[in-house]
Amino acid sequence: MALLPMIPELLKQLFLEPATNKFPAKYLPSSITQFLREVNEGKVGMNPPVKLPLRFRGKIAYEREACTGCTLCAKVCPAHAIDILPETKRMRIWVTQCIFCSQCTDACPKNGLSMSEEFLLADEDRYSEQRIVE
Amino acid sequence: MSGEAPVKKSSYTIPIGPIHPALKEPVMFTFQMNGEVVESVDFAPGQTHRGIEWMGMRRNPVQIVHLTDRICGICGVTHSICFARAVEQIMEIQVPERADYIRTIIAEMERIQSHLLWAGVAAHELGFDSLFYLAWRVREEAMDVIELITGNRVNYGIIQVGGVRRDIVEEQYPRIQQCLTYYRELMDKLLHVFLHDRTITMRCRDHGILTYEDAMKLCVVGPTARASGVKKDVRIDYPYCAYGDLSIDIVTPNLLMGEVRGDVYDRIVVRVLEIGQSIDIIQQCLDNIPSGPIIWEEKIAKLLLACKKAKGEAIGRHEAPRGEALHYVRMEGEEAPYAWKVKASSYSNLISWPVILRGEQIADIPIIVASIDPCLSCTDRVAVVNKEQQAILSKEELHRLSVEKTRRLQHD
Amino acid sequence: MIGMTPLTPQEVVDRFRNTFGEGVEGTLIRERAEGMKKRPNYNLWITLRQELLKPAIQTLIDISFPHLAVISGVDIEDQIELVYTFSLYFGVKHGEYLVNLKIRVPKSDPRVPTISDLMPSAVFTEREKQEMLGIEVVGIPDPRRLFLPDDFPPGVYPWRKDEKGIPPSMIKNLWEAKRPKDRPAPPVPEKPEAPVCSVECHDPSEAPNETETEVKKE
Amino acid sequence: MITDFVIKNAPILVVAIPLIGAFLCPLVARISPMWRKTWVLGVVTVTSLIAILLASIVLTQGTVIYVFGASTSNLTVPIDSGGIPIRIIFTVDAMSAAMEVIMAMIGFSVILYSMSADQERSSLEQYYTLFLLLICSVMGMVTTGDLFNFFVFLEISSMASAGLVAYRVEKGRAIEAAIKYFIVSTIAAIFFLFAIAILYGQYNALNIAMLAQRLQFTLIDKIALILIVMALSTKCGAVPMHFWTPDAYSLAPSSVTAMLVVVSLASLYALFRFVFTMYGLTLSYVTIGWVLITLGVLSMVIGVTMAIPQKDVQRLIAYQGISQIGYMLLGMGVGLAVLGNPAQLSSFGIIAMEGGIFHIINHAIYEGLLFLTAGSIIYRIGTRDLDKMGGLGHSMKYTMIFFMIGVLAIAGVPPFNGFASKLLIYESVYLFNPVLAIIALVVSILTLASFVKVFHSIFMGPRLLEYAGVREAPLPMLIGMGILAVLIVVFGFFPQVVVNTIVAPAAQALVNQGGYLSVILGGR
Amino acid sequence: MKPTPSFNRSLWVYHLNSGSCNGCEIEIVAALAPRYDPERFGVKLVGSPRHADALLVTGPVPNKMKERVLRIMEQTPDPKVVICVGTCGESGGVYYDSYSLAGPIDDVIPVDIYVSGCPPRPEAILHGVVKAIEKLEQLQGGAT
Amino acid sequence: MIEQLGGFLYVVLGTIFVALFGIGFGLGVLGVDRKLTAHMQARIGPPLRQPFIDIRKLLLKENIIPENAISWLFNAAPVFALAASVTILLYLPIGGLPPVLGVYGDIILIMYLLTVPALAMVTGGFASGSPYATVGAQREMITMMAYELPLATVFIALAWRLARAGVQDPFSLASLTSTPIWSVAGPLGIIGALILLIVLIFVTPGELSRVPFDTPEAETELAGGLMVEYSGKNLAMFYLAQGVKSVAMASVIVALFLPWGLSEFVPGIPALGILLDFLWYIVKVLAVLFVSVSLIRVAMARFRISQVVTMYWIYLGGLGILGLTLLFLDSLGGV
Ligand code: SF4
Ligand code: SF4
Ligand code: SF4
Ligand code: SF4
Ligand code: SF4
Ligand code: SF4
Ligand code: SF4
Ligand code: SF4
Repeated sequence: MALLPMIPELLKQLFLEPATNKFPAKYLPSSITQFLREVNEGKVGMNPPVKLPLRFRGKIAYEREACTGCTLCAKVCPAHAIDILPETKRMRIWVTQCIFCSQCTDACPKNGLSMSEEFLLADEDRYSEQRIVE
Repeated sequence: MSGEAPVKKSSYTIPIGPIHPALKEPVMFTFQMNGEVVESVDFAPGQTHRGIEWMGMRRNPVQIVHLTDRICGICGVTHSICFARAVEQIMEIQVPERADYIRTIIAEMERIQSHLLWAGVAAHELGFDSLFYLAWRVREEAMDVIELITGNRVNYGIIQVGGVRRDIVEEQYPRIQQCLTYYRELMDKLLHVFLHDRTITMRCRDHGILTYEDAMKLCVVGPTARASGVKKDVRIDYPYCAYGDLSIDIVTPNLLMGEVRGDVYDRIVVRVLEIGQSIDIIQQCLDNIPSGPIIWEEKIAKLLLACKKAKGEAIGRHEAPRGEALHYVRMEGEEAPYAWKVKASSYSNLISWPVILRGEQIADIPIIVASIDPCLSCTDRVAVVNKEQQAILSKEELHRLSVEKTRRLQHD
Repeated sequence: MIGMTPLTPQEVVDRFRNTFGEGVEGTLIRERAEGMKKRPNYNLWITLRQELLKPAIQTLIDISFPHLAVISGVDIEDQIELVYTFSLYFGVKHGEYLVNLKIRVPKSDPRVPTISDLMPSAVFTEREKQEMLGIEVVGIPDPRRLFLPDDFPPGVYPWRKDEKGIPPSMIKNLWEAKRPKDRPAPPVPEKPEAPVCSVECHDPSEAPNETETEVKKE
Repeated sequence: MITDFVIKNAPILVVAIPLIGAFLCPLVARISPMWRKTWVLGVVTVTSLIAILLASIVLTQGTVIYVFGASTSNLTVPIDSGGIPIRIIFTVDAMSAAMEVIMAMIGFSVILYSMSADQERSSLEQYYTLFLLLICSVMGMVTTGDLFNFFVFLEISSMASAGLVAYRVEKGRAIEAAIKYFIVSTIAAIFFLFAIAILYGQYNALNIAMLAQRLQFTLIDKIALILIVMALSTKCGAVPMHFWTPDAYSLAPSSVTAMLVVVSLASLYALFRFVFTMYGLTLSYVTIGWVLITLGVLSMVIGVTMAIPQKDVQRLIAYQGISQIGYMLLGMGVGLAVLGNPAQLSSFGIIAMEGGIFHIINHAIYEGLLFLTAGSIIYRIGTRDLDKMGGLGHSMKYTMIFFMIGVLAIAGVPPFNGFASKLLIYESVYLFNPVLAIIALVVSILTLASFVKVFHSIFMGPRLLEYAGVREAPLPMLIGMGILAVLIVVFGFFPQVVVNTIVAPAAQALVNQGGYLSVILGGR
Repeated sequence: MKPTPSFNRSLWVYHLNSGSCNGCEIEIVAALAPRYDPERFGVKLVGSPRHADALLVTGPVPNKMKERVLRIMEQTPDPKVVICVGTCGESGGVYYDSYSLAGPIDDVIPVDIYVSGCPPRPEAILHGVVKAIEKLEQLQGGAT
Repeated sequence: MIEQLGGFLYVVLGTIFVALFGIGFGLGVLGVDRKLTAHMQARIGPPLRQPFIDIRKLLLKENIIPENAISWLFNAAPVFALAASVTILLYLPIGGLPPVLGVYGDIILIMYLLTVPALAMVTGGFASGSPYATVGAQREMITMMAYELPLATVFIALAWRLARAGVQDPFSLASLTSTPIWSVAGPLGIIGALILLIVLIFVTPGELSRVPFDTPEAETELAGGLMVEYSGKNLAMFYLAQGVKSVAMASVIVALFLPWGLSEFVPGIPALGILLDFLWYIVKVLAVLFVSVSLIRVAMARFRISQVVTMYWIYLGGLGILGLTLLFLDSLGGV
């Protein structure tokens, strides 16, 4: 054991609870589609992800009403994620391009932008509706 | 037949890469082999070039700060600190003291997670998966705290020119403190399992040796240099951020082992000890952190304006987990910097590969390559590639080489 | 090598001035202090005549074997400025200085001697300068390219700001990839005009949107 | 009529037919090459058939004795000679019968093989003549019951083999090797002749049985024994007298090499015959046993270690062969060492000997096969250098399979014949001394490892440009190899049958000195 | 060939770095760590594309890597899924205007699932894998 | 005639049964191994039936034959590997049941049969034409060479000691099982046997190519080594062979060192006895594999190939000889 210091450690661990966070379920449900549907319907609970901290930077949220169209956000955005819509002088944020840096929300003088807690954004279509914020 | 000596090839070449599991990132190695033994090494980086410096010269400093985060995802805060410090010197502004402390705390958190990450990868290269899992399991604690402070696990985006973007508020102290206690208690175990494991010792002791002289001559940095006994650490030699206020010392392997050999094992020693050092630094920072503002100018618009006015050149440095990183920035009164040169830590360390690999066996290549903790995404950032590259040997040729190698193996 | 008598920054600069006299075109000692205790760190900038580069490095070595961090390069009109960044260390805590030796070479004859005989580690960064700035390092032991592939177009040097830089044809705008172009803008409730900016740091029309990039593209 | 004749005269026919065939060969060759081919093939076929017939006779009726010039076989001892057999006799017991069958089969395969392998060579009739002579001589060596006759056959075999080794006369070094071979053989023969002289001088007899009966085991007898052991172990290529084999084997044409294996096995057979039957219990069997064991272990280890760095295929196989000879010596040596201890003999000694004998048979087959496959590769690509080979698996599928079979057999991997005989050795030798068994086991694995590398160098890897046009070996060669391969597999799957019918009687024959004597000397 | 449900529960992934900043790399590796343990779902990291069912591709594909990415794609036996992890592989992200890139990944090889984030949290990567499985389930025509 | 047919049918059915059992149990064992390993590493790990799912998945994947491969050999290798592994099981007693072939296997035969799957893998690796696989194959050969020495020592030592104790036919598993070494050895001998057991336990991971002796398949060095080029059903077959071989190896250890059954505790109820023995056998196999595969695998780093050889030849070989010597001394005093 002196030469293999891991062994006691491992044997101990065998009887301890694993460190795994069981998101979204312990094992794969027999049908994901159904599982997700049932989760949506509230029938079964999904194990939550590891707790998000207060300032977590998730998908961007935009309040069109609050925005004044000053374009500062587009200027500071390091990823070219913010389009200016010249017709309405409002912004469109392509989540697929956004790097979740939160720079625009810092910059916005009107608090029109904020980072939500939503971060499970995997999708088949990178330009799907949920990935365009406007 | 007995009369004529068979023609022996004195050496043969094996190429590794660019995609090879031993490398987290693509790089192309060519080994001149003599039997199982490496004779000389050549490598061609440049597979992950994205032209970051060039892009930076088209963007404003606030954008660049986020770009620097993404020079490399492992030392996320390193390049931001370097860049911000360089720009601050050009603008000749003072960063609030609290911001200096927060920068220090986050940089040390990063060191903890990076060293643990490396330890895990090294264990994996050694085929020691339990240790890999252990390292990565305990690393999550650091990741949680980083996420707590910055809002993201990687690419923190906490640095801004003139300070930091997020404060560490009162409610967060207990959590950070808890993390420090966790690691402090873990240190003994880490030292024990990494340094006293027979298999690890067998694989790492006296392999991949970089002597003190070589380390000096080749100008390697960070743990790679310190493991060879070079007492060099920007944090201690060159006070910046809060490091000038702290009582810390340079970590070299003789602190624990009583001697310096400059081998792979010593590099493990230095890194594990540095985890402990980082805990200590964070504790000192938490205890002494002054109150006050966290950024020179909160209004981004004003900040941008000030940047635009700045003229001059400066160098920002930081001791990244892998060693000194350095940015040279030159501003000429425009939005975008006029010139920007990034010198990342791996850039300095790669050059030691040929030296430490010479004379080693094939099977030791992965761990020795990994022992300098290479990551190339920083080093590669500049090159431009626009045609299909042709450095890679054709598949047939590769096979041929392998066949030749087999022959060699047969005869030794 | 380490453990020499420490010199002050001023003494280092003086050493250069005394040794090279007129050859030193300019010196600057920048002191910067951070943290609460405001311990200073020093950056030394020494501009030299081109031909004094190697003697200057020898001077540094004589003081204490320095660490070569990197060679940076800037394209300034018809010259290329090279900044050799060293750190000079005496084995004293907080006692390291960053020494930047600057030389300029004309683009018409962009040649510098190699310093790899003095500092073996310089090869790497010298190779990079050759391919990035189009200078010629005379006597470099390994003249191959470092990052650029062998078939990179000759005469294109990415860091040049003149016509030898990256031509627009090499640039690809990734963000455009398959992004839908004809999506209608959602309606906005009528609201009073945006207030006029008080700082005037930027002109909204300058924002980095498509207009700007499109100009570059064609 | 003819059958009767054949049955009666089978022992002499197996020797005589190839002999006559050999002498007529040049004449027949005058007619046309086609005739020559048919002639040679016919001769070997007939020889093989008779050998099989003879074996079946021996198995059903017991040892066959053929006395020249006597009307019946039990007249071995002329009435007027005072009990001294002076007639020349051939003794075919189970062991010799078994050897004959195997040799004939291999001879047949090799001839078939060389029909196409060597057809482009010049002076083929000499080649075939020598070849048939060689077959004749090995047959003689295993059947003769008389020391001097044995010497004569030994000499014939030496000359024939030397001639064959030199056959590739276009290469100077082949001649050199031939001369070397010839000199070594001659020295061995001279030793042997000395031994004969010593024995004859003392006991006035040349007949093995006679000698066995009379042997006093004086100092001089011991010297004779040492001379015999030296002579024959040189001939069969055991360490430390192995140095000539690789040279000869690597330079001779492959078909010849395969036959050389047979010659060396015949010598090995003779060695055992003399040691067991002639000296038997009269000698200090434990010492000689240990001598054989030591030679065996040395051969095993040195053979395999020398084989690993070789680059010439045939040379490599030759070294591996030396290593295998070690197994036979080991098995026989253990048997000999416990000869005087009936309990041990019956509990493992006899098994060890069975293993040794079985291994001789198996070895002849797989080693022959390996040489033939190597030959067909050389035939196709024209080089013997392993470094220059590669990728042939793409084009020479069957050769590759045969080679694999040979390799697995030589390495003793089940279910091939080498395993069967080695198993007998392991599982008996350990009782004598466990370390010997461990060494034997490990050497097998080393053999395997070394051959896997060879296999890889020859057949694996991408198709090489220079061998793009290489095709499979011609059909006759494949058939020749196929026969041996089939034998390997059959022996491997039904080792029990072979052991019971051939090997066990053979071992008994060796152990049972008295039995042998009584058959020949008519129960005295 | 139509994948059956057993395909979904044993998704072996090969991780292909095509010029990423390492952020996504380490988050992928972190996703393998005990905290997240995708092996619960039968997800396993393999060392050869031949063994893979899913490719986790990260990074914006520099020109120099393009050919490799294609080759790896080709070496992966069918049926297979390509999961693009990280914003920069999806659309260039912060490297939106570089000249040395051939990407985004979608321009080089077809992508089935995009996982946004720079880098995505390990859970988001797991979610991406789950999404991929969901997509497969729908392809199999079974919502059961 | 009918009897022969019956015997033949028995063998055929038995073979099928054993093959199915071996494959099923083999996969089960792999599942347990993965689960336990995961738990030791503080993970939940896959569900126990994961290997079955993996196999089904692999079976429906495309089977790519690389350009440079010798295709028939490339395809034949996995079949051989699996067939050879199953064959080993035919010679082994499973639980209280006698081996299918009726004859108890010979331990040396089994030792060699164990090399056949490895050989098949090596051949497959060579045939795939990939340089990684080639290097892997060579390493596999070296590893094999290395572990055969201690393995041979253990087997020979045991058989020798039993033979010394007057056991007939000591190489047969039947004798080995009916007279375990513990029952004939004195105190010294028991120590010797324990040492041999340890040696055998360390040989197991080498035999099964698991960490720390998995150099042939070293993921970091060789990108999957021998198997790099395999995909789809061929890979599945290797995977199965691996499972079956694990069972076989564990069964050998069980037969040699832990042969006791439970049936003696329930005299008179043969069915229950057989069932109990069977379950007990499964428990023993799992226990052996836990120690010799799972635990060693998680607790050690991979050896360098040269270290593998030193480890096996010098250290374990030495231990083996020590065990042999102890048994020898024991036999001097005992018999
Ligand atoms: S979060 Fe960052 S990347 Fe995203 S839109 Fe805002 S500024 Fe742009
Ligand atoms: S910065 Fe805020 S107010 Fe200005 S355009 Fe963006 S969202 Fe609107
Ligand atoms: S760490 Fe392991 S999984 Fe990742 S690339 Fe390296 S070898 Fe492959
Ligand atoms: S050395 Fe470079 S690439 Fe590596 S982690 Fe640091 S910054 Fe990133
Ligand atoms: S940012 Fe400045 S100018 Fe713009 S609205 Fe706010 S105060 Fe006015
Ligand atoms: S960005 Fe600049 S110009 Fe625009 S509103 Fe702000 S301060 Fe004014
Ligand atoms: S998405 Fe972001 S974190 Fe991931 S590789 Fe790209 S830049 Fe790095
Ligand atoms: S393990 Fe072998 S193939 Fe892989 S890199 Fe090392 S030498 Fe090359």
